[in-house]
Amino acid sequence: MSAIDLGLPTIGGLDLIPAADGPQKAKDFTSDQEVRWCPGCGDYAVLAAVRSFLPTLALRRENTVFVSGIGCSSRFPYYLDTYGFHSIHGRAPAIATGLAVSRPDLSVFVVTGDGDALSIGGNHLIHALRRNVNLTILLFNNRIYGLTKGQYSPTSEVGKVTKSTPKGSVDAPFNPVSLALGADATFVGRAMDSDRKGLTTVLEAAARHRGASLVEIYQDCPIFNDGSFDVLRKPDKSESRVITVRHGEPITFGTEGRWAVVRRGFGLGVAPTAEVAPADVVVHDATDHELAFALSRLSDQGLDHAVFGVLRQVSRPTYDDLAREQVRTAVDAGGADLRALVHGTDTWTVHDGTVTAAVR
Amino acid sequence: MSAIDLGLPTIGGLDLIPAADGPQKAKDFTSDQEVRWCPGCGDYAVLAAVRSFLPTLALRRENTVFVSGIGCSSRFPYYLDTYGFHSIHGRAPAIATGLAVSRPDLSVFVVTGDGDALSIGGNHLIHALRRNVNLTILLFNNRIYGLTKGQYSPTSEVGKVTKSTPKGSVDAPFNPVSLALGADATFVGRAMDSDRKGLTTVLEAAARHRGASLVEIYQDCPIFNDGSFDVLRKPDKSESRVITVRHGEPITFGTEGRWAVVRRGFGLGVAPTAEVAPADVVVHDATDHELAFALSRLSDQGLDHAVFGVLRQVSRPTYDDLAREQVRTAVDAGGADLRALVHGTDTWTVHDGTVTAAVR
Amino acid sequence: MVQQRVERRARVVIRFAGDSGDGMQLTGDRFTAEAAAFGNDLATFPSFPAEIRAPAGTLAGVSSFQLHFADYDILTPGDRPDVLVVMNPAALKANLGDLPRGAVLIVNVDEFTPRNLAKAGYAGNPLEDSSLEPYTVHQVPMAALTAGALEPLGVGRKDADRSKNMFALGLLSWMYSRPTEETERWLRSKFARRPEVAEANVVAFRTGHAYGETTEAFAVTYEVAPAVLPDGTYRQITGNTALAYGIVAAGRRSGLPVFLGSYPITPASDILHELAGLKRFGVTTFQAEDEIAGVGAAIGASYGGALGVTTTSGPGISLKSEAIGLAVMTELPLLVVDVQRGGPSTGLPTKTEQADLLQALFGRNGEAPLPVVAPRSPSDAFDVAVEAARLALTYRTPVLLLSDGAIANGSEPWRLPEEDALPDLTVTFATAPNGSEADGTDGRFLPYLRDPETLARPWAVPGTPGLAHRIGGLEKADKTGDISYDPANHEFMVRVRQAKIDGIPVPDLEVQDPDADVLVLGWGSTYGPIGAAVRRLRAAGHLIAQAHLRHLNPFPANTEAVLRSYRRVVVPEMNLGQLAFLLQGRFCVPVDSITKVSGMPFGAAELAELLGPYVTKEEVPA
Amino acid sequence: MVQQRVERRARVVIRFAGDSGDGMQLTGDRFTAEAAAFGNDLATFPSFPAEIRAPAGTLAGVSSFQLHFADYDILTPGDRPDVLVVMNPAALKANLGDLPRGAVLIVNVDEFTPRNLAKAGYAGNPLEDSSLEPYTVHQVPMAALTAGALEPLGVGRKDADRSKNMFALGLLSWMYSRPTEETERWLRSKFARRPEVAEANVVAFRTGHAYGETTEAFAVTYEVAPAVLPDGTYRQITGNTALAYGIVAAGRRSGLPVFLGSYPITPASDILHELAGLKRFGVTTFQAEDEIAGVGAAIGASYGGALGVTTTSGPGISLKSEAIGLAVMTELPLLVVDVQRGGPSTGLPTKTEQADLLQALFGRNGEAPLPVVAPRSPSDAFDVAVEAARLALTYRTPVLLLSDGAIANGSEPWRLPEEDALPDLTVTFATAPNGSEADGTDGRFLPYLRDPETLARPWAVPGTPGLAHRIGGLEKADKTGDISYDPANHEFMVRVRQAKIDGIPVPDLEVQDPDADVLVLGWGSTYGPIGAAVRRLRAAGHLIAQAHLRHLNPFPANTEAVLRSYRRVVVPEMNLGQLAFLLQGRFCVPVDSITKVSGMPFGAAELAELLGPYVTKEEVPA
Ligand SMILES: Cc1ncc(C[n+]2csc(CCOP(=O)(O)OP(=O)(O)O)c2C)c(N)n1
Ligand SMILES: Cc1ncc(C[n+]2csc(CCOP(=O)(O)OP(=O)(O)O)c2C)c(N)n1
Ligand code: SF4
Ligand code: SF4
Ligand SMILES: [Mg+2]
Ligand SMILES: [Mg+2]
Repeated sequence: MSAIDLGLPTIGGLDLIPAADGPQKAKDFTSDQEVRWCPGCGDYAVLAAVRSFLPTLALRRENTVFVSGIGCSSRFPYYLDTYGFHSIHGRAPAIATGLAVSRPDLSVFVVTGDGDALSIGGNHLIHALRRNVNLTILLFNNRIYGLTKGQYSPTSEVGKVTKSTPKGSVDAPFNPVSLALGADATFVGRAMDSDRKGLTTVLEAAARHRGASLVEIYQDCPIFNDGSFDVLRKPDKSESRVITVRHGEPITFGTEGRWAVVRRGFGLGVAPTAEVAPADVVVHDATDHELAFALSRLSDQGLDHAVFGVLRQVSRPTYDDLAREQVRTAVDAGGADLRALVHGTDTWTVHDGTVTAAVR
Repeated sequence: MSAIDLGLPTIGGLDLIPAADGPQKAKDFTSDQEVRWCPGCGDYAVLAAVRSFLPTLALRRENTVFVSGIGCSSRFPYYLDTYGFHSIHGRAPAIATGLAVSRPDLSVFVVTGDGDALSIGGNHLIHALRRNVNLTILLFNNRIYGLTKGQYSPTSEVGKVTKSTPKGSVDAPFNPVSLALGADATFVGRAMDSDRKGLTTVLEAAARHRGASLVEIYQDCPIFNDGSFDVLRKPDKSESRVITVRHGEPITFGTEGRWAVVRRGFGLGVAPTAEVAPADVVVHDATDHELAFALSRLSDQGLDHAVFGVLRQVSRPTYDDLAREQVRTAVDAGGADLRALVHGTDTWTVHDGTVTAAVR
Repeated sequence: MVQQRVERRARVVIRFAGDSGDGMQLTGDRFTAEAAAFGNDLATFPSFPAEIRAPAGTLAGVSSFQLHFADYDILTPGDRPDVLVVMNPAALKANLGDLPRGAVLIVNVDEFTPRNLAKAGYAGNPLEDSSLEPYTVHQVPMAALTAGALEPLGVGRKDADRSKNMFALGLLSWMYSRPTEETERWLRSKFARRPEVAEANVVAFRTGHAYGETTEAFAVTYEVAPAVLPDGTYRQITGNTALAYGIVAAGRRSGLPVFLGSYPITPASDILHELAGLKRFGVTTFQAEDEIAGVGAAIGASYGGALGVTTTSGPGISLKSEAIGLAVMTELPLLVVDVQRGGPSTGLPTKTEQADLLQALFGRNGEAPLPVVAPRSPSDAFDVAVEAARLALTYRTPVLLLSDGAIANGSEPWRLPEEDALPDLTVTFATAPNGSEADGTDGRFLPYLRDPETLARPWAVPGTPGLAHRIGGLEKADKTGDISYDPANHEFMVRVRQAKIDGIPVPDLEVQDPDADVLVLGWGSTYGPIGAAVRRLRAAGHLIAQAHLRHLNPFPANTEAVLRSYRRVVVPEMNLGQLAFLLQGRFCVPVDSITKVSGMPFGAAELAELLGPYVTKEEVPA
Repeated sequence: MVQQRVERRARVVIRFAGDSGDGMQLTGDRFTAEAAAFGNDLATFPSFPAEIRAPAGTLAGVSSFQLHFADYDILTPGDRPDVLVVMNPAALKANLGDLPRGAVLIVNVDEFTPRNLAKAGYAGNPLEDSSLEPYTVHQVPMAALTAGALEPLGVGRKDADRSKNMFALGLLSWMYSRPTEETERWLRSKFARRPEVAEANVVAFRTGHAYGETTEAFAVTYEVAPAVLPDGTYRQITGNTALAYGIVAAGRRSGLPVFLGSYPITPASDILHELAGLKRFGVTTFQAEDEIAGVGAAIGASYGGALGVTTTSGPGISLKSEAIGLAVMTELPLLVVDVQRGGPSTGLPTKTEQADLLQALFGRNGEAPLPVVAPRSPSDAFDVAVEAARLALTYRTPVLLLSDGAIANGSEPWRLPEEDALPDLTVTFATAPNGSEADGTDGRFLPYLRDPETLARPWAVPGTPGLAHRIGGLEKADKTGDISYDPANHEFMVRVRQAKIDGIPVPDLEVQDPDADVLVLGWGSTYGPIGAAVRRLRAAGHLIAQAHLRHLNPFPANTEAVLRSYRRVVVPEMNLGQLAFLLQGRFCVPVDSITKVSGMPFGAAELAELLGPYVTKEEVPA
C-alpha cells in the first residue's frame, strides 16, 4: 500500500513483477552469509527493516535484485536471499539502469553510501533520477567513508576533522534531498536507521513508486563518526529538530505538535504552533516541487532541523517504460527480417561470372 | 562593477589578480588561430561578447585562463589570446579546480557544453559548485551534441529526434539552473548567445563573483539543432516568454512590462501586470535560494518561459580560499623542517658498530 | 557529338575532394553505389576533416572520398588517384601531393578566385603557372554550368551551387560509362519530399554527363568491366554498419535481446545510430551519460540475461577499463567494441590507427584476461561481431573487438551470408541447482561451478527460482562465489580465469605460402594493404607468405609454429609495433616491425616498398 | 624470582594475532619501535582482514602483525614465526598453519570459551587435544591477569580487556630483554589526555613483564643483539610514509608547491592522510570526488606550476587512464602513484600484488609512453618518489610509480638521508619567447619547441607575460602546439614522444654476481624475498646472480646485455609473469617466470626452493 494516494495513474512500481506464491517472512530473505559490520553499526537496523519490509511487497523473492556499489553499506546484497550484485564504486545506478530497462519483471533496489552515491557516483545518481528509471535507491548517509576507515564525505559538515582533513574539512556538503530535487527526482524521502516504522513507511512508498525513488537514510557509523545523528535520536534534543511530513497533513512536530512549519518569504521556518494561526501551518503536498525544495532547505548540515518522510512524490513516465515501449512498438510492427536488413536496398548477384544488379 | 550589490564582504572574484597595465581592447584578446565553427553558430556571438567583456575586467591578460572540455564550444580557448587548456571530455571543472586552488592570482574560466558539463561531466560540475571553487563556468547549452554530429543531450526536450533517437528521446532533460541550485551553487545566471548586453552583464557579475559561478548560455547550433531557441528570439514569440530578472526589482516582462511574475502556492506563475496588485509582483532577491529555485521551475523544456539574468548570488567562503588559508597558516606557523620530519621521534645512530638510541 | 575513344581499364582510383559543405561524401557514396550495382569490386576511403566544420574554403575544411573499383577482386581503396576531382583551391592544395604524374585532374575553376586562392594559402593561381604540368588538367566551370542549366527551372545561383557535386558525378559517370538511370531514381527518392530540389539535382547530373559527351575536352572514356567475384549476392557495406548488423545477427542467433549501452564518440557513434534504428529486432539502445555508465548498463543488462554490448573508441576504452574488470571478475558476457582512432588522448578523432591493441590486452588493474578479436575489412566486421558475441556468451567473459577508423567508414562489397549459415549461439541459462549443501542435501546453487570443458560458470538470471545468488568485484570463492580472502583460493581463481581464456579453441592461423621463407603477418585493417603489397611483390617474382590474425587473444594454437617456420617474420602495423611486441613477449620469436602512425592507412605501393628488402634478402633495417 | 636461562639469537620472527578489535597492529608497531630503538635490523608485515570489521571472534576478523628482527641486516619480514601470540581461537586457527614445529605459541586462554571456539569453527578445544603437541605452548590467562591487576585502579573488566594487548607486549618485551622505559613513556604520551587509560595500559604492560619474570613457565629468555648496520642515523618507516616524505622532499628540492589530488582507496589512502598533515611544507591535499577528478586537479595544478601528484591503487589507475593520456599529450609533469593490491576488479583490497605493471605501461589509448619506476622496499619508496618527481619535472611527463601493499604497510629501518644529498630538482619555467614569427620577427612563444637534449618542452605557467598559449588533448603541431591533423606531423609527434621517454638515461642495472650463470631478476617488493632466497642458496653453496630493476620504463641501457650474459634468467613476480613478458617482448631473450598470485609475498624459503632447480641445473619446469 502506497503511503500517499495521489490519484495518479494506476501503474505502480511493482505492477509488472510476479507475485509471491504465499506469505513470506523476514527469514526467507535472510541469506546464509555472516553479516559483517562493526558492532553497533546502523546498517544492522536498516538490514532488519528491509528484511521485514520485503515480505510486505509480496513479490516473488527471485524477482528482487539488490545492486550496490562499494562501501560498508554496499555489502548489503550479501545478506539478503535475493539476487544481488555488489558492483564497483559509484556505478550501481548505471548497472541497475541496464538491468531495469531490460527486465521489467524485476524489482530493482540500489544500495549505496554517501561516498558511493554522492562522491564518485554523483553523476550516475542524478542521471538515474532525471531519467526516472524504475529503481528504489537506498542512500546510507553516515557522513563519512566507513569502508576506507574514516575520510570525510560530500555530506560531512564543514570543519570535520578526519584522517584526510586533520585541520577540518573546508568544503560545504551537499544537501542530498536538494540535489535530488534539483535533478528532477520524482520521489525523494528520508528516514533514520533506528526508526523502524518511519523507515518502513518510506521504503514501502519508495518501492511502490513507479520511477526512481531516492531514500536518504541517516545511518550511524559508531567507529568513524560515532553519534553523528544523536541530536535527532535523543528525545531531549530531537524533539525540536525532527520534522516528519505526511502528504496532506499540516506540518507540526515535537511533543503534541508543539512546533509548526510556516512560510518565511519563499522559504520555510519554524514557529511555536501556539503562536501560529492554523491556516498558516504549512500543509504538506508531496506533489509540490517548490515546497519540497523549501523543506529540503529546512534541514541543514548542523541538523538544527531534519525533515523525514516522503518529501516529494509525483508521477512522470519512466525511462524504462518508454524505452521498452519504443522497442515493443517496433517489434510489434514487424519487419524484423534479418535477411532483408542484411540485403538492404542495393544488391547484385554474381552467378558463373555474370553480374545481375537487383535494386529495390 | 558587480551587477548586484549585496553588501557582501568586499573580497571579490578578481581581487587577488594583478591588474592590467593599461587599457585593453577586444583585439588584444584575439589569438592568431582561425575560428572554426560552422557558419551561423551561436558560439561566434559568445566569443565576440567574451572578447569585448574581458577588457572591462582590466586584468593582466596573462593572468586569465580558459579551461575547456571537449565539444564545439570547448574549442573556445584557442580563439582567445590568454592561457588556455582544451582538456578532455567532461573534466574541465576538475582541472580548473586544481589550477584555481594552486593559483589565486589567476582568473579561471571554464568553457563547457551541455554534453560536456551535464552528461559526462555532471559530477565534476556539481562538486565544483558545492565546493564553491572560484571559477566562472560558461555552459554553452545548444541542447545537442554538436561535435559528434547530432545526438541528443541531457538538455534536449523529450521526444527529440536525433541520430541516436530516431523515434524521439524518452528521457526528461535536466533543468541546469535547478540542478545547480540543488547543488548549492552560490551564483547561477542565464543568458542568450545573441543578447550581447544581457550576456555581458551576467558574465561580468559572474567573473566578479568570488566562488563558483555558473552561467548557462542558450546557444544556437544551426547545423544540428537549428532554431532551437527561436521562440526566445523572435519578438512576436519571445515577448511573453523572456523573463529577465534584476536583483531588487519587481519581475515584470514583455512590452512595457505587460506580464508579471506572481506567487502560485510555493511556486511562481505569470499574470498580466494589469491584473496584479503591485505588491503582489514578485521582487527578485538573488540571495533567496527558494525564490531562485522557484524561478528555475518557471523555465521548462518547452520554453514557454525562460528566466534570464542572475538568478542567484550569495556569498559563501570558497574552497580555494579556505584550502589556501589552511596551508598558509601551517606554513606561517613554521616547523617545516624536512630533517625533523624525516627523523621523526624515534631514531638510532650506528657509529662504528655501536648503536645509540636517540629518542625525542 | 565528338567521337571519343573508349579504353578498357582493369582498375581505377577516383578521388573527389572539396569543401566540407560541397557534398563530397555523398557524391563518392553514390558513385560507389553505381560501381557496386555495376558489379565492380571496390573499396572506399572517406577522409573527413577535424570534427568541426572549418571555415569554408580553408585547408582544414577539406573533405574527400576515394574510391577504388576494378574488374577483379581488390583489397584497398587504392594508394594514389588516377583521377582527382577538386571543387576548390584548398582541395587542390590538400590532395595534389598524392597525385601521380600523368593522372587526370578535374578542376572546378569557378572557385579559383583570388579570395579562395588566398584562403587556401596559394600566392598565385596554380592553374596559371606550370605547377600542374605533370597532369592532364581539365578546367571545368562546374558552378557556372550548373547555374546556367538550372536557371530555366528558376533555381537561384546559391541553390544551384549546392547541386554542382551532381554535375561532377554526372561527368565522372559519363567518363566511366556508368549507367545513369539508377542515380536519377535515387535522387528523386532521396528528395521525394522536395521535388524541386530533386529536379535540380537530376538536371545538374545530366548536365555534367552531357558536358563530357559534348565537349571536346575529353578524348577518352573508360570502361571497367564487372569483377568476376565468387558466386553470391553482394552489397556494398561500411564497417560500422556491418558491425551493427553482426550484433543484430548475434542477438538473433542467440535468441537474446540485445542491449547496447553507449556514449557517442567518433568514429564509433554510427554503430549506436545504426542500432538505434533497429529496435524492431529487439535491440535496445541506451545513450548513457558517459562511457562508464554505458558499459555499466550493458553489464547490468547482461546480468539480466541480455546480450550486453558497449561501443566506443580509444578514450572511451580507457574510461571503461575498471568496469570491464568487473565483468572479468563476475564472468558475465559482454561485447566491448573499440573503433580505434588516432591517439594518444583525444588525438586525431577522424583518423585511423591500431594503437589500442596493448590497452585491449592489458589496460585493466590486476590479472584480467579477456579475448580480443579484430576484423580485417569492413564486411569482415559482421563475422567478427558474431564471433565476439559467441565467445562472450560461451565463455561468460567480456570480449574486446578492435575495429578502426578505416574499417568503420570504409566500404567494400560484401557477399551476403545466409542466416542459417551463421553459427548457432543459443545459450542455456541455469534453471536448477547444481550442487549440494554442506550437509549433503541437494539443491544448492553454485554460481562459480565451472563447465569442465569451457571453464565457463553458469548464467543464472534474476527471476529464476531457487538460484538466487550474489556476485561482485571482490575475489570470489571457487564454486560458491562467496567473498574470499583466502590466499590459495585467490591463486587458484587468478589462474583459472587465465586458463579459461587461454584455453579457448581458436581456428588455426592460415598461411598463404608460395614456398616463401619470409612471412608477413598482420591484424585488423592492414589486411587490404598487406594483401595488395604482397600481390605486387609476388607479381615482381618474389616469394612471400602472408597470414592475418583475427584472434589476438588467445592466439591460434599454431601461431608459434608458424612464426618459427620462417626465416623472417614481418609485422606491419599502424602503431609503434604492438603486435610485434606481443608476439615476441609470448613466443620469444624475433619479429620485425614495419610501423606507420600518421592516421592514414598504409598504401599498397608504400608497403610493398617497405617489405621489399625482406624478400630480396637485402640488408634489412635493424 | 626464578632463575632463567638467557640465550642469544641472531634473528627472531614474532607474530601477534588477534581479533581486529584486539589492537594487534598497535602492539606490533610498538614492539617494532622497541626493536628499532634497540638497534636491531627489522622488517614487518601487517596483515589486515577485509576492509570491514568482521564480527568479533570470527576467522574473517583476524588481524595480525609479523615482525622479523635480527642482529644483522635482514631482507624480509620472515617466513614463519618463531613465536606466535594468539589472543583468541580464531587467531590460532588462522595462523597455526604457518607455525613451524618447535615454535613457541603463547595463547590467551581466557578467550578459549566454547562460544568462541565455535565461532572460529573449532569442534573441540585445541588446547585440550593433541593438536598443539608439536609446539611449545604457553597458556596465559591474559585477560584475567590484566583485569586482576587493574582492579585496584577501579578499572572495570570491560575496560581492562582493552589493555590485554599491553600485557602481551610486556610479556614479549621481557622474553626478548627489551628496555621498557620508552614504551611506558610512549603510552603516557599517547594517552596524555586520558591519564587513567595511560595508567591502565602501563600497569597491564608491567603485569605482562612481571608475569614472565615471576612465573616458572618461561625457562628461557632471549637476546637479539643490535645489528651492525652501516654508519648513519636510522628510523623505522613504512612504505606509505616514506613515499609521502619523498613527495615532500621533491617539493622542497624543486622549490615547487606540492599539490596532491587524490581519492581514498586501500592501501594508498595513508599517503593522502600523511600529506594532509604536512601542510606546513606547502603541501596542498585535495580529496576529490573521484579518481578522475583527483588526477584532473593534479594536472591543473601542474599546469599552474605546482608539482602535481595523484595517489591511488589499481582500480583508480584504470579510472585515471584517460587523464594520464592527456598529461602525455600535453607533456605536463605529473606523479602518479599506484599502490598495487590484489586484482582484478575490486579484488583483494588489503592484499598485495604486482599485477598492474602492464597496465602502467600500456593502459592508455594510443601510443602513450611514460616512465615507470618501482621501489624495492618501504624505505626505498622515499628515494623512488624523489626519482619519479625528478623524471616528471625534467622530462615534462607523467610518471607512474608502482608501490604495493607489502611496501605500503610494511616497515624497516631507514638510514636517513641528508637533505643536501638529495638531487637538486630545480625547475626553470619559461619566461621569454623562444621563437620567431612567420615574418621573422622575434617574440613568438613555441610551447612545443623541445630541449635538444631531453626533448622536454618548455613549461610556461599562466601569469607569465608574453607566453600565453593553448594546449590540449588533440594532436599538437610540432613546435607551435597548434592543433594539427597533418599525417606527417602526427607520425613525427608520436615518435618524438616515444623517443623522449626511450631516451631517458637510467642508471645501469647492477648485478651482484658471484660468478653465476643464472640470474634472478626482480622488481618492486620482491626484493626482500629474492635477496633472502639468494642468500640461502649461496649459503648452500650455489652460485646465483641477483639484480633488481627500479626503472621499468625505460629499462637501463645495459639490460639486454645483462640478460644475454646468463644461461638462464629467472623472474619471480607476484603476478602471472608480467615483467618476464615485458623483457621477452622488448629484447626477445627467453626468460623464466616464477609466479605467485595469492595476495601474499613470497617467503624466502619458498622462493629458495622454487629457484633451486635453476641453480642446481636440474631439470627445470618448462
Ligand atoms: C574506484 C574505487 N575508488 C575508491 C575505492 C575505495 N572506496 C571503497 S568504499 C569508499 C567510500 C565509502 O564511503 P561510503 O560510500 O560513504 O560508504 P560507507 O562505507 O560509509 O558505507 C571508497 C573511497 C574503491 N573501492 N574503488
Ligand atoms: C571520453 C570521450 N567521450 C566522448 C567523446 C566524444 N565527444 C566529444 S564532444 C561530445 C559531446 C559534445 O556535446 P556538447 O558538450 O554539448 O558540446 P557541443 O559540441 O554541443 O558544443 C562527445 C560525446 C570524447 N571526445 N571523449
Ligand atoms: S566502519 Fe562504520 S559504517 Fe562501516 S561497518 Fe563499521 S560502523 Fe558500519
Ligand atoms: S555543429 Fe553546431 S555547435 Fe558545433 S560549430 Fe557547428 S553550429 Fe556550432
Ligand atoms: Mg558513508
Ligand atoms: Mg551541446
